[in-house]
Amino acid sequence: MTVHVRTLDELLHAPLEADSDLTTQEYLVNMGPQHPIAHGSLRVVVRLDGETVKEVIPVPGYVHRGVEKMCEHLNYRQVIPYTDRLDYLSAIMNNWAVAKTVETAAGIETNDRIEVIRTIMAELQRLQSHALWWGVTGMDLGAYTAFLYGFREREIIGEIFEETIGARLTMNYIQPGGLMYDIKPDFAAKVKKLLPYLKDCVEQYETLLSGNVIFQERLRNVGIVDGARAVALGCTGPVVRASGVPLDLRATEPYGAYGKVQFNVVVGTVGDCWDRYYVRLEEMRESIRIIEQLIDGIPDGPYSTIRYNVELTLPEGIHYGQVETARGAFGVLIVSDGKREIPYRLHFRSPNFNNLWVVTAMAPGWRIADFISIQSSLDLVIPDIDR
Amino acid sequence: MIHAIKVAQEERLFAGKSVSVAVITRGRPPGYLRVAFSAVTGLLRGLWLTLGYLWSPEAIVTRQYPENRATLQLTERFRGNLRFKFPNEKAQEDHAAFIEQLAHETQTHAHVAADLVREENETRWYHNCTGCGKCQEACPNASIKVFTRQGEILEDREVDRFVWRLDSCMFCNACVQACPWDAIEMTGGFENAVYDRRLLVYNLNRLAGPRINYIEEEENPDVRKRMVERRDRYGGEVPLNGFALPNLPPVTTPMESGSRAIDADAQARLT
Amino acid sequence: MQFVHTMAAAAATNTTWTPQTLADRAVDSVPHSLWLTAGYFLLAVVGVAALLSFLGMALIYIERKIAAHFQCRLGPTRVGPFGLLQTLADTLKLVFKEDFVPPKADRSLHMLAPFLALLVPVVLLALIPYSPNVQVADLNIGILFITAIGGFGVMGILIAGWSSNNKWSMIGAMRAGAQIISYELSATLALLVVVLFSGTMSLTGIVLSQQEGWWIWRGHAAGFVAFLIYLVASTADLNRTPFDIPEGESELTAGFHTEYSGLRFAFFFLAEFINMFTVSALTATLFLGGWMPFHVGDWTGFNAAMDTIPPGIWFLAKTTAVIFVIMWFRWTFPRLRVDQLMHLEWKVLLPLGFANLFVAAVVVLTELYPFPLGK
Amino acid sequence: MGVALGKLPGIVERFPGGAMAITRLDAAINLARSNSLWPLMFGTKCCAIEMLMATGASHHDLARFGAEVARASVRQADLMVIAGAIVKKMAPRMRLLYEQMAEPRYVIATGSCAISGGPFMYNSYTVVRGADEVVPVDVYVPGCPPRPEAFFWGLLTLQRMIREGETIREPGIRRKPVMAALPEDVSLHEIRAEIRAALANENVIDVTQAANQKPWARKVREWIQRASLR
Amino acid sequence: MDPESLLALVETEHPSIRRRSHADRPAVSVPSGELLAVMTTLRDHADLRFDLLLTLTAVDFPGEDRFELLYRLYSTVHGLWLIVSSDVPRSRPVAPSVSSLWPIAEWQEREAYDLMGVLYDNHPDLRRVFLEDDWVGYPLRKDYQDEYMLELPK
Repeated sequence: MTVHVRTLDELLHAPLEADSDLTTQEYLVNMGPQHPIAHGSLRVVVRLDGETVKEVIPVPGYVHRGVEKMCEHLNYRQVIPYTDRLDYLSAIMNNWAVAKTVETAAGIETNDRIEVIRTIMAELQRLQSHALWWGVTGMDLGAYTAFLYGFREREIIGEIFEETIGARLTMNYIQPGGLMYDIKPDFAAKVKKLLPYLKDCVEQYETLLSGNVIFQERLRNVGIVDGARAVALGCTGPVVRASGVPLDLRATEPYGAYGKVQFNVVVGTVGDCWDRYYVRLEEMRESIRIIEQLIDGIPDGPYSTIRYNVELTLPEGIHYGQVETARGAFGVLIVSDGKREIPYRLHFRSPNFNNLWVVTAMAPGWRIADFISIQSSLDLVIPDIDR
Repeated sequence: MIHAIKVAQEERLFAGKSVSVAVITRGRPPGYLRVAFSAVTGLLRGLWLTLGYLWSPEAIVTRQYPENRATLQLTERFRGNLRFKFPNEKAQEDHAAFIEQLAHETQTHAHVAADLVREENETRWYHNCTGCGKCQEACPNASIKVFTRQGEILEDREVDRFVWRLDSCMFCNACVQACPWDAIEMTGGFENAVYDRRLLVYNLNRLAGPRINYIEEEENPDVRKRMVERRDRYGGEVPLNGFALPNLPPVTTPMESGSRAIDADAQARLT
Repeated sequence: MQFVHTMAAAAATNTTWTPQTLADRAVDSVPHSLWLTAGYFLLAVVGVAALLSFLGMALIYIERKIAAHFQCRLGPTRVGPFGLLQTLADTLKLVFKEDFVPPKADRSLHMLAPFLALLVPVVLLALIPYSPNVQVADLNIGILFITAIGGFGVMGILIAGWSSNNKWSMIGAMRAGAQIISYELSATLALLVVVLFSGTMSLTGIVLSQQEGWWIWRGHAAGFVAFLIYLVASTADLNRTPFDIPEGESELTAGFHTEYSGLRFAFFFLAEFINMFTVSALTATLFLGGWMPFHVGDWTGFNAAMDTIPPGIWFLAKTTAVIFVIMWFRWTFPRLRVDQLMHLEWKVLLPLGFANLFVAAVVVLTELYPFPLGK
Repeated sequence: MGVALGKLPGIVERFPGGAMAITRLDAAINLARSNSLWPLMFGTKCCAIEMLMATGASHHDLARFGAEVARASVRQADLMVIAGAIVKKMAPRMRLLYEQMAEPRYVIATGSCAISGGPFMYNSYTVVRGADEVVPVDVYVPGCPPRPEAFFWGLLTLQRMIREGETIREPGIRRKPVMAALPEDVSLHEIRAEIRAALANENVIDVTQAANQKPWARKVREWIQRASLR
Repeated sequence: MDPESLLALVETEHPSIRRRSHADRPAVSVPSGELLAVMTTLRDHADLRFDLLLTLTAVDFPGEDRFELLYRLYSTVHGLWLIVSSDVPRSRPVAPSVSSLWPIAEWQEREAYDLMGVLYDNHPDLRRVFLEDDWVGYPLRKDYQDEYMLELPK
């Protein structure tokens, strides 16, 4: 039995189909690694016939840093800052995934205060991430002003993070057994002041882009994927929810304070780019709703149940924990040998890596411009794909 | 909105659970005229929104950085720069009047006088660090290297040089959290741009010596003076002195005066 | 410049002249010395170049500031007072930047294309009546000339895209070709409506025909619809958002000018903005009464007050208003897809344009026109 | 160099007062260049959000410096902001982008990853330890990621270098100041004269030569050659 | 369905599997020869319907000369969890591809091949995903050597 291993060159230098009737030929173009739609450095080789996309070959790996290998040399606390640098727009939620895994495995208890603060922070980050995504989608489709409005809201939410956490992007906030800092006394008041503003912003987003006929035409019925296929392609998060599958870990396996609050899992019906767009807008409203329910009654208690310098050793075995980030299920799989305080093997289940490949099913048959809509509707963060 | 968007709440059985979902549905496509009408109104509403921002200068949120340097306040927790805590520093800073007087007496500018005072007053640089190395252990990527030495008075080891690599620091705050002595802190300084990256590796401590309380317990000023030794920002085992830290080219002409001799031993310790 | 002024004076006095009289007058009006002629020519070239670059830089500065204020920010502030010298710095930098021709590009065409792109809007500038006495050439076939030359503008882009030997440039150029040629049709149909109303193809004639009221409202619905069609079609001709698919950044990196750097890129940049000025000036001339002041029927006092404002200012104000609208579009709307662009042209604008032309013809035939404004 | 600049100094300096004119021209050109730095849209990682997007956003507004004209095309960009980790797979591509930029081109490395490999300096099998192994870097802006303000400071630092740096007499020879600014809380005595002396020799760089000495330059040449042979 | 009855159900379908200890969720160990058959059952059985392959990865045990392949399955129909593990020898790391069952496995397996060097039989497009094709070695293996890599000083 031999297994044939291919190379990219082999794939790209396969003969291109020439239409015999007309003197046209298909051609390959590289979208990336340096291309505005790459949103970082993802290379997508697109086989085109005129303007029509025939085939899409994503070639990730231009920011593959080997984090999983590095984590085999780091203890569990030191792993957390590295999760910031995967999906940096969901840094707090990624931290939470590691913290949750370690807490469950090592049997560390947390208290209500910690869980409520974690939930509020995670939802704020989801809002921030979606605002940023909204802006970037606008920019991808040519509406540059939308980009700046999205970033304005990101910055305003970011001020709260800066005040509480002291970082703007790479948070390293949620620690095993608690938080890095307690919240400031005026935290709740500031967040409460922010929420009506954010609601107003979502309405503005509706006016500026959702209500725009050009924007709607760019997204509607483009890149349809049905629920079963999306699940089989490993999609999670808004991508799979837009196809009508209410797969949301916050609701199906409640963690943190999600069990205590009322919120809806937003699902679409068609599974096109428009649904993916609108699911995120609705999720912003749901996030605001979740924060509204929690912000008034943050319980008292310590912000960390264990000391920082305590050694964390996990029992032998496989430990897995996952959270719902802004882009889907982020999971941490730790294989521990039970002896050392570093993992034997650590694997990140990244939502973006699994969401990426759905483009190969969505894009063929559409134009280059639709490929742009499709890729921005997936909301990919490239370092999370590559890890 | 051209096609009506409806968001309806319902309960749905999913993964063996009842999940409350908000389903986004769209209405039937309306007729041609209605589409044309709502397309035009949609475009106009967008234009109206942006025009509103154009006419309202109060909506401008720009903070003009280099112009607002004097008033720029970062939050107290902001992680922009690692620095030593110098408990005596504040008291020394308050001696502005003294400095002014000194400047007047020595006929120099105030900042020269301030430098003179700083040179003289080593008490300003007394620190909390014991050189225990917890921060070094906590650092995920070895951005901190604490060199210790045998103390003059103390039997324990005390900090000699606290080398921090700003060029590789990831500002995760682990060192500050791990420090049992509250000796280091993250501050909001961010104006660290350089032309040569070797300038980003430097000593955080200004004095090699024991923790502040050991020095201040000592009554005899001569002994006090002997307990500590000056350390420069770029003196010692930092790359400017001819060392190669991992992946950091050494300066071809190493500093000669005012710095300690380079020993191969120290180089080995670093790499 | 004297040459230009004489031409303008000639244009004002005599509106029916042929290229022959043009040449005669040109020869008459300058001293009969070859050196002096060359000197004047050089002076004119330098003057026009300075004027054009000033115009381009001013427009770029305005665009940057307006965009910034749309987006809740300040725009250039640090170079000169209010950042006024920002575009000057940009220009100087671009002039002294390395001028690069890709090794496998068609060298001569690659170097020629930016000049071709700039040529068309500059030629069209000569036709515009800025003020009663300021116009370089008032051709009696002005509208025809505009459509003929305007269609030529796409050549620069096509050549640029083809000669760069870059796939993105090529796609961009092809898109631009398809787009500009399609939208020229609608633009022309809109122009024809004005020609029908005013009964002349001379631009000065068209301005003078709007003495009673501007075509945008005096032409009934037809005039207004033609104005809208012309605005949309000319925005498309300019390759500006929402029709900027030839250089759509997120799709084609920089479209047809991907491989251009330094001065040649600056020429494309300049061409875009001069083109925008030309198109806006034409819109103002054809639909908004050119340099005519704003009059309202019987309000003699108001009308007299309006007359005190010089016609040049009126012209500039109207042009600026149109430029603002085009910029406003850009900073609000997303970009269309290439097939939607074609759909808009061939299935919406073109039928509308034809219908509109028909309506205009009916209006003219049944002498619903002209009706005095305000009565 | 730019249009008609190659031989300009040689010609002008023959005339009386020519040298002065060239010096003035130099100052004007450098002023223009320093105030018109159009960045290349090139970011690999987290820093890209802060450096290229947040700085351009309304709260910080890169446009104030005239640098909001972010170009997607390499040819039209002046400034390459290396924001994020450079891995071995990306390094040749980044090198290629650098070589495709038109002169004069400037490089800012922002964030720990781009300066030294940062968080991924040890135990990572792909990360290049410092963008300066690939392209010559003019200014380093440390942080992880740096604040947008820190990037502005870096930009001001670069502007200072450009104003003092290059002349049209010797295009490509760049003089870097030794210190960008005196670090806070540090007296002049500590930034010793020796540092200045030690670095002064190294801070005059022939950009083109320095570029060719980088380890990845050869690899890129081979790579391009291989690609063009196909 | 509780974990016990889930495991019992899988065991009755495929007696060759063994239950696996040291795992946070119900886990079974499958001989690599039967992996595809077991996976087909897990996906298609009306009471199981594991339709989401959350993670697919491999763990290197050089001391025991084996790679452990880990599949983590989730059923969006019944809300069930299952970990499937399978050992392949390190000297001949060939495993059947499950990409015919879950399309996403195509890329997850490519990742495992790229970083760990596990070869998947009947894979439609087995090639490196992150690293370049001329990369030597499989970096996530415990014995991977790289002359450029620096060890973290401790």
